[in-house]
Amino acid sequence: MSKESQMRAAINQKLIEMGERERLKELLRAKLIECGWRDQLKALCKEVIKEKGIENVTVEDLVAGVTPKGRALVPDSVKKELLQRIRAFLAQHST
Amino acid sequence: MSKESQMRAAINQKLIEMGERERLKELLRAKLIECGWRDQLKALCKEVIKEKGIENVTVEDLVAGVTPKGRALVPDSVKKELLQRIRAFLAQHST
Amino acid sequence: EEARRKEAFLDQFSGELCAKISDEVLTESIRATAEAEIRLALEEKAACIARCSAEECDSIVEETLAEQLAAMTQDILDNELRRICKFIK
Repeated sequence: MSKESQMRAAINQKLIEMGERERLKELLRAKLIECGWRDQLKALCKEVIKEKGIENVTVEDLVAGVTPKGRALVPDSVKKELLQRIRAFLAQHST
Repeated sequence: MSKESQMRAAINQKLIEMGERERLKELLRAKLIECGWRDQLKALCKEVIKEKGIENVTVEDLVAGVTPKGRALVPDSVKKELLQRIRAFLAQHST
Repeated sequence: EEARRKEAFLDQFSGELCAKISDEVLTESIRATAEAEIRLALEEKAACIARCSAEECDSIVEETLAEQLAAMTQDILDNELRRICKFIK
């Protein structure tokens, strides 16, 4: 196992053990609601359902239909904030 | 036309096309006889005629006079049965 | 040199982790939202059908009562008039 792989495994373990991974996910979920992403996604789903008719849409169809736009709608500021939190955690715990 | 109006029109059309609307009316007529509604209404009409005098009553007056009571005298169980029949029909024929 | 390499590694790892976490959360959220919206649309449709059925039921009752009452009152009045005519004769 290379030194880098060892480091990755150690950091991943630390992230999980310290509950930081779950906190990061929670933070992102909260940010997605706060910035209106979730409402935009809901509206997008409603549009697809309206267009195709509820009797012609499965969950899989809908997920496939809204995923590309849903991903594109995540604001850069949210991604940046998450990255900064991760970077700060790694800086603190990578020794 | 709103979505709800469209659905209402579609339901109405389906009931008519398949002859179910006429069957439901037939069922209702039979139930009205069975539960005594018809006899009660006849008696009511005769009362109104007696009270006002036949020379002062037209068909329209009589209908207008007895309609509220006629509505109120339709048993809830009959309306409920009718509604259940409509729902069952729609469940069976929904696309 | 060692410190610079470590920084570069941490930058890269942060980016990968960020992408992974984002992917997990977005996949979850999109699915949950899609499921909820489908459930909501189905509930709305069921409620709409229920309302339309009730309206249709009322309309059938009204129509039948109107027809029944019109025929019945006409019959009763005709009979009454016949009875009176017979009485006069």
